[in-house]
Amino acid sequence: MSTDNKLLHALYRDMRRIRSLEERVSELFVRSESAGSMLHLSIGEEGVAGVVRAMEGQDSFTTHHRGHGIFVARGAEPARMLAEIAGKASGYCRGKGGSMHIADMGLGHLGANAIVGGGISHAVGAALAYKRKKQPRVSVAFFGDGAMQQGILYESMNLAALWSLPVVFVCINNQYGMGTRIDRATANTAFDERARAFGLDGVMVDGTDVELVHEAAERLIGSARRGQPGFMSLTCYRFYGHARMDKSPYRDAAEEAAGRARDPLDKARQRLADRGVTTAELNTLDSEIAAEMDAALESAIKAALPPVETMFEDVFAPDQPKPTPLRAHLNAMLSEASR
Amino acid sequence: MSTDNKLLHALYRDMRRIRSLEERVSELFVRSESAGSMLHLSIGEEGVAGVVRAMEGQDSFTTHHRGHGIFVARGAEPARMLAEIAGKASGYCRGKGGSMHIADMGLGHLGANAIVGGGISHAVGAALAYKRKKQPRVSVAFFGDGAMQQGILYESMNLAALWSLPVVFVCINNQYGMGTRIDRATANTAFDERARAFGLDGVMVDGTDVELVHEAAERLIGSARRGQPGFMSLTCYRFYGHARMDKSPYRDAAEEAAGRARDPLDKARQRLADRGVTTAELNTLDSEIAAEMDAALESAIKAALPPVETMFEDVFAPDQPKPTPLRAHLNAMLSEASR
Amino acid sequence: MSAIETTYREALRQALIDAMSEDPDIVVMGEEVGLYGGAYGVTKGMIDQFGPERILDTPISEAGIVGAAVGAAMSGLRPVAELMYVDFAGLVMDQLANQAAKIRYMFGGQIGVPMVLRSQGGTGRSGAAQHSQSLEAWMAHIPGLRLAMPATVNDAYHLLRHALTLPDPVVFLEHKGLYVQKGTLDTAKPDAPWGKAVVRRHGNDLTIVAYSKMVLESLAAAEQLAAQGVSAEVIDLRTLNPLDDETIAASVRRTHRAMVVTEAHLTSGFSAELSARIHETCFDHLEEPVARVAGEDIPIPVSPLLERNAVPNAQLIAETGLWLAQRKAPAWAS
Amino acid sequence: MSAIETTYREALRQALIDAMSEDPDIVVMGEEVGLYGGAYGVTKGMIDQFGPERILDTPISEAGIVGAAVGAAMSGLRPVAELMYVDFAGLVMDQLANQAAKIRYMFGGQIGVPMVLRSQGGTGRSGAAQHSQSLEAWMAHIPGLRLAMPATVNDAYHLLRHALTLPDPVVFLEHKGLYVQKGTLDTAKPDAPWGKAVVRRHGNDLTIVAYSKMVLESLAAAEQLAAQGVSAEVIDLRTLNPLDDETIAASVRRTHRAMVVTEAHLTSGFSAELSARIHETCFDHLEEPVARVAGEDIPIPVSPLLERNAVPNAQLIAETGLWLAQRKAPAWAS
Ligand SMILES: Cc1ncc(C[n+]2csc(CCOP(=O)(O)OP(=O)(O)O)c2C)c(N)n1
Ligand SMILES: Cc1ncc(C[n+]2csc(CCOP(=O)(O)OP(=O)(O)O)c2C)c(N)n1
Ligand SMILES: [Mg+2]
Ligand SMILES: [Mg+2]
Repeated sequence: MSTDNKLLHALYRDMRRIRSLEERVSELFVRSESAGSMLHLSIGEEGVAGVVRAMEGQDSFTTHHRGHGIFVARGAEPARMLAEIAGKASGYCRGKGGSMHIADMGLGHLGANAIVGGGISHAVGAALAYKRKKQPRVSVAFFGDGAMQQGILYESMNLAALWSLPVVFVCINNQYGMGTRIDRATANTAFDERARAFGLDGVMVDGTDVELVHEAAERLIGSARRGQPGFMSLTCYRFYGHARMDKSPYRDAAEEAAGRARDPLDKARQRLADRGVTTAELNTLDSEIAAEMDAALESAIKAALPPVETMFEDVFAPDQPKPTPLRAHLNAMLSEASR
Repeated sequence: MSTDNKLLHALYRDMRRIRSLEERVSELFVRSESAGSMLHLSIGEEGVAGVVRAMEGQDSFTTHHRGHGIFVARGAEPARMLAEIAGKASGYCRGKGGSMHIADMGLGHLGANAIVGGGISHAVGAALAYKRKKQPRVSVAFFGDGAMQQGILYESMNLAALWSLPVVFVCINNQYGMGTRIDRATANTAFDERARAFGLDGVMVDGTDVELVHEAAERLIGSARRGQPGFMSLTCYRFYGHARMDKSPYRDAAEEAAGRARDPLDKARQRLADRGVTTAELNTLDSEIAAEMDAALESAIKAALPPVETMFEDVFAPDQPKPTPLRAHLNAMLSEASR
Repeated sequence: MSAIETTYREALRQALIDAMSEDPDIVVMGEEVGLYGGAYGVTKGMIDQFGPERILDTPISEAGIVGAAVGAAMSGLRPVAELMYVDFAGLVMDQLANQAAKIRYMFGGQIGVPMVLRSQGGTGRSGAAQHSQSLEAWMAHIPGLRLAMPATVNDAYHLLRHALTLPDPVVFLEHKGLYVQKGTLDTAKPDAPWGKAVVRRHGNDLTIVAYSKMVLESLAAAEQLAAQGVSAEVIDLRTLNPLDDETIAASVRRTHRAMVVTEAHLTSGFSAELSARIHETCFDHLEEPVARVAGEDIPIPVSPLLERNAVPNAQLIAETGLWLAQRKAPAWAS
Repeated sequence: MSAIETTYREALRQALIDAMSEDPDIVVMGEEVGLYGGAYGVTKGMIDQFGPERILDTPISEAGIVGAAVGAAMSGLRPVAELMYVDFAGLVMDQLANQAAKIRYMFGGQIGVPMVLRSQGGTGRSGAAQHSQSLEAWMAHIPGLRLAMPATVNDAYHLLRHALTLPDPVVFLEHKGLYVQKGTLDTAKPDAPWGKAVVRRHGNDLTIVAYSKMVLESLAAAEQLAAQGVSAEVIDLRTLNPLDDETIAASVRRTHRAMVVTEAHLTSGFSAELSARIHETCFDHLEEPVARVAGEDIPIPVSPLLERNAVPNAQLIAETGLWLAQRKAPAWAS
């Protein structure tokens, strides 16, 4: 394969794995095996894989409540992800965090965050550490278009530009914040203007064209590594509801159809075909991935729940004083002995 | 006098009254008559009078910790201002708020705020009320350059643009936030770019030329009244320390000399002279104002302190349950009778 | 209108609709309150009835929203600002505690801030550490704020209606686990005046003080206790500010034993304030120290079983009640 | 180095300097910490010694600063973020309570957030309602945070040094009224280990529990009480998390009377937690209910006389102590 093809092929694979994983997340819920219903699928946003592939091994990132896909592209183990989403002990966070709080220091995942905009400044802080320690690392903050209206984003961009930090801000503009279409949340959706006004390098990219995304990301991450922070907004569409329960009654079928027509996977698949990759090859790849994800799903469902007493662990470091369980507190107070 | 002269004359008078008042605030401190030392003088920023004069009677505004001058220009009674700054019962806030919390609903002063950026969103809310009630009123938020780095400013600008509110954001860029020169707080000081990126009409103005300030303010307040919110940054220089105790060791004499040379009063005075107003006239005006402020200062010093028991008032509306004083609480617990 | 059976969610919605119909200055503003109908459906359909000028969908800008509500409240409107989850309070505490709560005082009584901040908290949906908290203690500590936390359908309606007549800022905290709760609503008849606690169940051996969802757990516990011969009185505070010391004291002076129950973390939670006050007002009448049954001092874990165990339930309340009243220690006691 | 006489401010500064000299990963970041030397002079001159890479002056972006500190702490640095006034906590509680405090837990123990948030609170400078508060109760309620509030020169140094060795986030609250306080610093000898309270004055009739500046007021009150024949023991908590129940309980079981003193508002303040705990651990030993002497439930007024009256002082503490110990009611008692 040509390097072009190799790259696109790899990106297509990443994107297919994302969608395939998200479909299993949905199934986890349907089978009542998920921990709750606050599950946010990134289907339609797979183009973000282009950013992840532009990152290097030592780079880090933070994500948001819709961050499954980003982590899959980074190389997450689907079984441990699904186990976490199911609240199992074998999950990335021992079943304590769940879908909105998956993290993995091994892969530089500084954490998904359930506070809109909550993780953005952490990437800035990581970049500050890299600069201070003279490490050639970049940190990337991923967030949704809704976070463009959160004040801390601007405080963070300003710090990044002021201190010339190796950080890139990536807005995944899927057009919606829950039921609010972005044009009902702001008067100017040309987000790159905001970034530039703070001194960042800012671009708008078609988030459904993974090659364009990758190209732009390579450039921005490259200059970030040289001390010029950047911002990119990926235009795409949220294919399904906000969370697993939402049927999106606030948008009409025509709009949804048009939005789903802008499918990053179809686009990449078509392009690969044009470049001579056979449908057979792609189908094989797809089914290999499907099989991988099915296995991950079953293992997550079979996985054990965390023992109740583990809930008192990890509040503080293991060698530090632990919180007193309520029953121990009542015990000290009510048992004849004490008092 | 030509209308030009009339206006400039009036603006000069406003500016002189501001400086004259601020000098008395300083004296209040020197004579140990002020409530504390958190006193922020607006000397050097008198050009803001151009904005205030462009406001109409029914318009409202919020200010910041350095808001004395803005309120003087709006027509505050110096005696009641100084009384408040001295923590006296006759002050605008009964001696409860002090220098950083002067407010007067009568003149549309929705309040000075000691939280940097804290009052900005209140002007947005006032504008929302005016729009909803179809009142032809505008609200103006005054704040310093330091607030340009506070997230809530951007949330506020975004809401203003999204809802087409009659509000104007006025940044008084006196080059410093305490000891931090603005170029050490942000990478891009062209603040108008930020405002435009959010959909506002934004301009940068020489804050030491009160006529330019007035002209720009009239335009922005006018379009705000028609539903296009605006932003203006007034470039000026903080003549003295941050607060009464600060001697500004972090900036050198040459810079201070240059900054103080850009004196809005001198500029206006010179211009009036060029337009034929005699020095005698101006000196008379100056001494009338000095006399007015001296009288205000003495009355504030003579004014009575608030009775201690008034501290339990105004936590809630008069007809509502009041907080229980601690002594009453202890009394109920420890007196033989009860318990 | 006479009494009807409905839900906590519907009662809240009805309160907003009735209040807005009477008072044209009331506006509702917050994330997803309009087209979406509210994250938990409380404002469903209201945008059609009152239009986008009175039901304002906002961007995700909590501080800006509450700050705008403060300014609007100072300018003739009576805003109901909705904070989707009380867990987001950390984004608005400056506007709530330094602005809304202090403006009347700082300005010497010139003006008040008649607004209501509606939010919801609590566990039950595997929302994890940032979507399951009970942070009322933060607000209860700030002079200038009123604080209501309804447990019943009728209170959901009447407390919200009353909050929308007050001259000062009110924090109105709902519980995500109560929205589907059924009960009787009589729009003509509040259970009690604003600021008064209500005895939900009468008893003689033990007083259980609670609010919000823990009132239901306490009532269930009282049932279990009755079966074991303990007659527990259950007091629903309804509002934490004003706080009705008298009703609590009158009960404890009769029962001589008290327990306070909150879903919020034990340490520095409102359970501490209640315990301290009961000891202060009833010291000579207490046979046992006041027991606090509260949330564990840990972040809320996502895994359902862990989540359930992180907060009190009827069984734990009953076990503790039996211990207090009959010195019968539960299995887990040493 | 042996003991020297210095101030609370200098001791804090020395602690930062010594810690930074030993640990290259420590950076100080905040508003005016560099060129200006800190709003209260704690970091004066440090930028010359450590350079702008380790003493970072920041814009006025509290949330962004604390958030950046969190990310830096997760990435190999040990940041000391300074919040100029604790009154600004409302701007950072999300980053502090939802992020710094919960990250280790939410992520299943993978990583901690070893940072220190330094701030200062309290009255005494006519700072008015937004520059005079005591908000420790907000932080004490959040699992995952440690909380230190030094009262003495030696503790200012040693508690800060220890905080800068911990694997978890520490909120370190100073008092603006203590910076000029003189005392003895022995960098080789802490008053006690981290997490242990210290008995600052021994007594037999009454136990007074306090922290931060109220320890000084309590000691002054103990003097007054001694003159009236009441021997008061004064306990300085030093850290609110960890909280040293044992030392408090041991004392109260001996004196049978207790008072807790905080500058913070009474309602839902940390005084409530202390009162509740003492009743829980010492109920059978108490002759009187635990008295809370705390700040009035009002915003802090600017006028000096009103400001002074809004918080406890030695006289009020002594009057209450005499009442508790000898049933001698003060003049203002009915
Ligand atoms: C601070 C905060 N406000 C509100 C919410 C509730 N909420 C969760 S996701 C969401 C929409 C976010 O939209 P966007 O940032 O575009 O991300 P998307 O869901 O589209 O991926 C909202 C309002 C939250 N979690 N945090
Ligand atoms: C939220 C907040 N952060 C910090 C402070 C402390 N502070 C008071 S004034 C000030 C500088 C403000 O600078 P600027 O906004 O330019 O106003 P100026 O003092 O120059 O008029 C700071 C940091 C504060 N009062 N509020
Ligand atoms: Mg979106
Ligand atoms: Mg300035």
